[in-house]
Amino acid sequence: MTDIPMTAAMPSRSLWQDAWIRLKKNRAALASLVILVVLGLAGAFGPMISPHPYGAIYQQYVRVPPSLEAYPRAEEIEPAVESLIRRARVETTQTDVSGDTVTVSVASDQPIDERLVRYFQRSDQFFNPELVLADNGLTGTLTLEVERNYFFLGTDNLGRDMLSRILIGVRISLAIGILASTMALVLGVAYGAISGYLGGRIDNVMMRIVDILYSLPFIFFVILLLVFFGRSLLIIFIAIGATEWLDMARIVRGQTLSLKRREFVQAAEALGATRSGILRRHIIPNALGPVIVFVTLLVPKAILAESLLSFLGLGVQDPMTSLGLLISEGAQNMRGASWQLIGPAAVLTVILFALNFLGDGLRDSLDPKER
Amino acid sequence: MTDNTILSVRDLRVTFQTNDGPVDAVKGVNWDLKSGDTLAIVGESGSGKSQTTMALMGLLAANGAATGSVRYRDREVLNLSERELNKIRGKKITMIFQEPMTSLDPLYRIGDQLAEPLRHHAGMSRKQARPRILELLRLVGIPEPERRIDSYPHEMSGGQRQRVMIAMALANDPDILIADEPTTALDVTIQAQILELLADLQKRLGMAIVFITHDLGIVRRFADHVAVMRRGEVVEDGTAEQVFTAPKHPYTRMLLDAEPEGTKLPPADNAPELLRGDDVRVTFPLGGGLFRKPDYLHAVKGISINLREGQTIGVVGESGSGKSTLGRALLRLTESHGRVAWLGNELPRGIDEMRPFRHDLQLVFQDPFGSLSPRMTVGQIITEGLLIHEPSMSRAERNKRAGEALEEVGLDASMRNRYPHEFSGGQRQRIAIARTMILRPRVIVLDEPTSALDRSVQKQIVTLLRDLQQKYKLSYFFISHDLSVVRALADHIIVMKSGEIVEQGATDQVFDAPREEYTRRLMEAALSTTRFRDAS
Amino acid sequence: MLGYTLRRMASAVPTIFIIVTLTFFAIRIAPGGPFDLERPLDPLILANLQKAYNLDAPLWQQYLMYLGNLLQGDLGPSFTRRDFSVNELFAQGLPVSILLGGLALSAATVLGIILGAIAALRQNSWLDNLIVAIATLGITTPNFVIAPLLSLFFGVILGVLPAGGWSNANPAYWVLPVITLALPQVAVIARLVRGATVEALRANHVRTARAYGLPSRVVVGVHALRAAMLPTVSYLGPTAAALLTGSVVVETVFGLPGVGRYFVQGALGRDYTLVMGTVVVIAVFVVIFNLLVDLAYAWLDPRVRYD
Amino acid sequence: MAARDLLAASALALVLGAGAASAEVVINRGNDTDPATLDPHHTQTVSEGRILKDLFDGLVIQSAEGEAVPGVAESWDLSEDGTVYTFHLRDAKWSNGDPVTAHDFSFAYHRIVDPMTAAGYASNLFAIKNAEAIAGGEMPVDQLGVRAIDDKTLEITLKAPTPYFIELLTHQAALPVHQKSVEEFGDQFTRPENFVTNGAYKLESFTPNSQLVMVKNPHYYNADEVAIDRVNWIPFEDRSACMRRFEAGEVQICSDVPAEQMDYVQQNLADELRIAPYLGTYYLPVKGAEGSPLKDARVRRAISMVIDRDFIAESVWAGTMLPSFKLVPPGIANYDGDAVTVDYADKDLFDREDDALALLEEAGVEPGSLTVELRYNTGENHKNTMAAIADMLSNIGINARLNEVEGTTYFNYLREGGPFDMARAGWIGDYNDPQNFLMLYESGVPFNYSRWSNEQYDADLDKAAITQDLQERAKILADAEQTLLDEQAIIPILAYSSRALVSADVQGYEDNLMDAHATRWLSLN
Repeated sequence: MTDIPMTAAMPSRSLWQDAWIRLKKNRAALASLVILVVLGLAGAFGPMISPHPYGAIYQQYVRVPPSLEAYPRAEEIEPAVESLIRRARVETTQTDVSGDTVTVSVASDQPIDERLVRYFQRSDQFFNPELVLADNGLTGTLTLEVERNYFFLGTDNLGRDMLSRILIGVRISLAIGILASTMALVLGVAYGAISGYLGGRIDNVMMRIVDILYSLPFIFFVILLLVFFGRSLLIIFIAIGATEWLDMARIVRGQTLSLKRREFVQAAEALGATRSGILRRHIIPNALGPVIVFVTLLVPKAILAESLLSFLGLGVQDPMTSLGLLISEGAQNMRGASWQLIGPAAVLTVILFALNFLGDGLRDSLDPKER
Repeated sequence: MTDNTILSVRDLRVTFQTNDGPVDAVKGVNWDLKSGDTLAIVGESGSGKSQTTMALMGLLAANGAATGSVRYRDREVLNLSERELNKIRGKKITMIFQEPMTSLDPLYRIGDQLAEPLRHHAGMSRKQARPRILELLRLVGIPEPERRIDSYPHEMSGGQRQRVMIAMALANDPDILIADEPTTALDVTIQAQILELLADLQKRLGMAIVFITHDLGIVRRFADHVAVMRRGEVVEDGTAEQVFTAPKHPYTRMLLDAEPEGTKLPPADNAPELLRGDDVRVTFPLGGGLFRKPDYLHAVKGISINLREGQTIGVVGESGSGKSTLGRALLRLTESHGRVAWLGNELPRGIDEMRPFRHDLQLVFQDPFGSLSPRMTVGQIITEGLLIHEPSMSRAERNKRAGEALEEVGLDASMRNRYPHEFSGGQRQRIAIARTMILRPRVIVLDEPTSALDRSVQKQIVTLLRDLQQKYKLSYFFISHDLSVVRALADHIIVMKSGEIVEQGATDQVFDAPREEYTRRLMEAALSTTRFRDAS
Repeated sequence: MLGYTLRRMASAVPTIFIIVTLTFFAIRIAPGGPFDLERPLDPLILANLQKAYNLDAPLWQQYLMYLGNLLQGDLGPSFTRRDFSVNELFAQGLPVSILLGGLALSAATVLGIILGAIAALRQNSWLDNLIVAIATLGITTPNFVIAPLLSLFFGVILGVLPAGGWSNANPAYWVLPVITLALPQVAVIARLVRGATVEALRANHVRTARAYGLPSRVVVGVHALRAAMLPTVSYLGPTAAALLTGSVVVETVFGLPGVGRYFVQGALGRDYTLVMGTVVVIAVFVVIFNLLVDLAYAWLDPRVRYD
Repeated sequence: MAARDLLAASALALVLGAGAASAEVVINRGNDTDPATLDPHHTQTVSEGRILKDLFDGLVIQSAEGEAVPGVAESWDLSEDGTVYTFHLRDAKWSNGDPVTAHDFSFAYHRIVDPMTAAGYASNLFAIKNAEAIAGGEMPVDQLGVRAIDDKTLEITLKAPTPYFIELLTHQAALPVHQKSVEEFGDQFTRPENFVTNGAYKLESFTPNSQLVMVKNPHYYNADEVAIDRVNWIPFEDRSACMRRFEAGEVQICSDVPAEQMDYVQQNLADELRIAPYLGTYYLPVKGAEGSPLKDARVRRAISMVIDRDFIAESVWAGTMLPSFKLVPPGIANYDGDAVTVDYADKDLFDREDDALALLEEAGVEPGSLTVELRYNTGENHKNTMAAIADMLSNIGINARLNEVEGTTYFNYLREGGPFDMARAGWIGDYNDPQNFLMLYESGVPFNYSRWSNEQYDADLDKAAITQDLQERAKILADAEQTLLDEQAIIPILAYSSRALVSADVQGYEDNLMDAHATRWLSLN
């Protein structure tokens, strides 16, 4: 359109390098990329280094709100000690809390069972209990240390740390997004390219199959798969991937139809290239631009599709979780424990925002007209 | 500035912000346009000739900015607000573009599009505008305007669309018409008609014309002044007389000399016959469907040809005459009827069976921008044929051959890691030629290989093709509408019209003594635009 | 055009036939049947029930019977809603779904086009960024979060709209469901229109229009937007088919008598006929809307011909 | 502006609508789900029962307190041997004015056991003589032990003395149908225009997934005491949706409250929240493959010991369930629950863990060597319950794997006798008698998911079935439950509570074990 002179000094760059340079100038897209990488790493390694395993149940901390302060709170220590002591069927005569150490004087009419320390050993609130008994065994002194637990994003209905669950949810959701998209990518690109390139009757039949699959609702398909094969992550990947490839196939076919009329494809035909060679070397690489953009849209679609499954109770298997599952559980709890919704919803929104901006950025940077 | 100067450009600079930093497309250009005059701005692609006018029309791309001064009748028009600019453009200054195919909105009838400038500048209603539109269509020579006014752009030919564009430009009796390469995309005979129309309209309506073209030749007939641009600067300007008769700048001289020269001798009588076509016919189904009989387009209607070693057959004719289809049919790249024989044996029809023959039978396309895959490096593009035909060849060997092939076509072997978009049109056509040459073919079908190129580049490509032919005893099947190039390359000419051969013979014979009316018209049109020296 | 329409309809018949066949056998393979409730039935009674519903006949016989009924427009009795035939369920539910979906679609289209056009014209301005951000939020927030939030905010906290429920006569009940349905579509359409408009604004014919001094509103409104409508129309086809056939989430959260829930209720309850009915209805909608899209496309773009 | 006008207009319409209807008293009642059918002989669920008991009066009905009280039958006599009931009907009318006669009941009971009807709850009337054989197609329908002696007298002969028979009759399966309209309209007789009912209300309209509207039946024998003129039953598959509409004042009664929201409800709607013991048990059937340690009662016992039912009831179910160690829920009639003992129930959890470890050692199960799969169906809190149990099992070195299965598949699988380690199940009593719970583990019963079979147990149940003396019978049944719990083929965890939101405007809503709250007992302030 414009005839900007081509200077001989222009450095040699591939289309992708060019795209990368343009992408780097798009601050929103670059920031999105950074966020995604950081979240991806957090999802991959976060659950390993988090102090709370994602499946661990803290019975004393069911539905505690998010806090930067450690649990138990100072005022909760004494009641907690007393309730445990009561369970051990002894009496307290005096409780002293100093910093992280608690000293309790206990008494009973029967000899005190030394096993009482187990109540504290197993507690999430205390550790290192030591019991010194008087000679008659009827009184004693118990020293405890307070275990400090941080739940920055609160806990769920079983007392599991929301942060750890969100991290594992990020891992699963991103994995579903990426794997399902990869599957859609591979299947859709191959199918669409073959259908478009071969054309004619074959194209007709192949596209009719796509039409048919299109009319079979997604939920039905997933329910059937889950019913047949049972619930597993793999099936969810496959189910989502298998439904998302249809759009991809259509897009790639459309691209292929126009590409195969391009002269470079005819040039390859004139060279005697085989069909597969033309598909591999010419059609697919040139259709990749819109495909990549579509993939960045597919990832959020897959993540949201999984969340719909979770809403219907068809999502991943506990104690694993996904962002969609956390959100749908959170949505049920939003009146009483809003943090259960806000945390995962915020993370999902950030991810999807980042993917959207990245997709837009990629589209713009791959668009030759943007030069 | 004299009284009758209506447009005056002073120190106009246009800069684009790109990823490689600012690029100066126009570097301080000055010229004047006098009322009723024709100014031709001439230059090759990238010389900045278009951007000059885009700047004054406020049509620069978003990343472009213009500085300097453009005065229209004592009024500064550069960088006016949209609203102010709209009082001038379309009314006082109008413009027609190179691409008549895309410059009209495909979604609206041409009558509606023509009505728009009338409604917005002259305040006419749709109804009032209609007689004026019919008048305009008649003025630009559209037949049956009452019917055509309701046509959609895609229902018209390129020439007609360009006429509609001109009608639109004339709608409000402008002072100035800017014509940006108005004929480049058109057939040679249509080109001549459009140029005549413009000259005629100028005479009748008395407007000034700024004519932008890469082809110095075609402005000769009606330009009063010429400005020659190169790399964003005006290297020479003056009256047409001065520029054409006494060019001062070497670049101008080069442009004027860019005509391909020389003739080709026919091959020896005993040269073996390579490719032979007997009664070749090609038909395409048009439309049709589940319950409807398809119509057929007979693109090639029974043509027989015979190509000998070292021979170049030139095929000329207007677009749609079937010359490209014939070329493809001969290479079995499109389905055809009739016999095509290679060294006396009929060529197979299947894709796989045909593959071994592709080694010897090659094709070079018209559009060097479209025929190279944008996602492959030059090296990959060139060596693709080797990959197919000599799969056992080592990577290193292929690399070496690629380098050799590039050097053969006059490119640096080190360029093979680059991508096509980094090359100019001429370079890309060289790459396309290298791609075919690497297989050492014996026959090459050249489908308008030079028509998208600048004049000076055309000449280089013609020279290259000629050199290669001599070196490897190649045979060419050369398809072109550009008669000067055909004359320089071919020893035998076929003139095609509507899928049939209307005339054929030795080059000189066809050129010097055309028998058919159609051939003569083709010649005249070509001569009127390109062979200015003979005409003057 | 009529001939074209008829041909298209005719060619949809085999598609629907295959869909029906696939679904019929697929759901029959799934374990469990329509009478497997949490409280198991006496085997004896189960046998009686299966007999009453012909479920004890060989599968191919049931299939032929179903096809025969289908040809007469009879979708059969519902297994899980035994007081109704599937036809009746759709006759009751479809108008509601179509009303809601239609309103949502219209609202989303109008709003999406306006927002998209504004964003495209003010490309890269703060307004553009804001619209894009809102659109992104609209796409990314699952409707099972939006729906209860809207209900809570407008229905419970502000009390200006019903928190749920349905009335054919009172539009107040329609507002929140329509917003929930429309929101993600507004977002998608706005983005589509923005992208297509940005693209169209660079087209040569738009440059022509500008070169002829036409005011921006004409350049954008007449030339760019019409071109931008094309991808939007393509998108609207399948979307309309999906929206007009109801949404499980929205219907569950707001308690609407649409048909969107039947699919999930049918599939989970193994209500064979209800599932089949839903599939048929959805397939018919998809076929119709694909046809409408093609007709609209040809109307918008005269280059497209009916063949 | 326009949008606000629209809102104002519709708000106005709402007010006007309410104003126009102010003459009649309307109540909006949330229900768990839509009825699958209104044909009493095809209904199976609790939510259908709620609606049907508003539409029909049986011989015996449930009072506001959930007790069986005379309905259409004014009184009844029982023969000496406890097998023949004679019911004396009052003057009652159908909603079309026809008298309700003993023939209607006789017709209904013949219809429900008819194999052609294929009624899901026909088994509920198997206590009647020959009912089971008729339903099985082994005997003609007219052999049923039900006979209308005259218009006002109905005689029912039982297979054997059934002390809970009167309780049985409160179930919707025992409701009458209007013979003429059933015969005239066939399967269309439940259409609003055809539906003839004899209860406090008659059907006006039924829109699936939206609402079922019933209006007062002017012919009802007790019509004067029915305070509410119109009932809109609204299905809520999403219980949070009911809660929102309750808070918005659009619904006066929610039949259920989401456990997840209990914190919020207890803080904000404490006065409207009704939690009451309910006739239901939440339990884990244990099966295990052949040769699995789960086949060892000691292992099952150990597992039961370490489940902290308090935590599950209090935290997972937010106090809406009660911890339980027994199959038969507390408060049930005709029973002595205290006679059944679970020796570890009162021990501290840590002691129980010690005992459990000892039991496992005795059974030769090394810590970490046993992995069990916990199977459960998709549904509200099952997942959290099972996750918590898995965590508890890890305390004694048993690994637990969760396996959530879609509902229909799940129940089909259990019914078909598919292999599993441990699953979850819930049972809501159809009638107020321990037999209704204990029969779950009888040999050859489809509900017996564990496929557990014990001669002593079966013998006890058989013996109880023919024992007329209620105390004696209670003892036998308690013995049976003791056997079951000693063997621990079942691990009961929780006893159900009913939970509801009831607006302060509603009068006459009495919490009861049967969760029976017919609209006729209610009134609005």
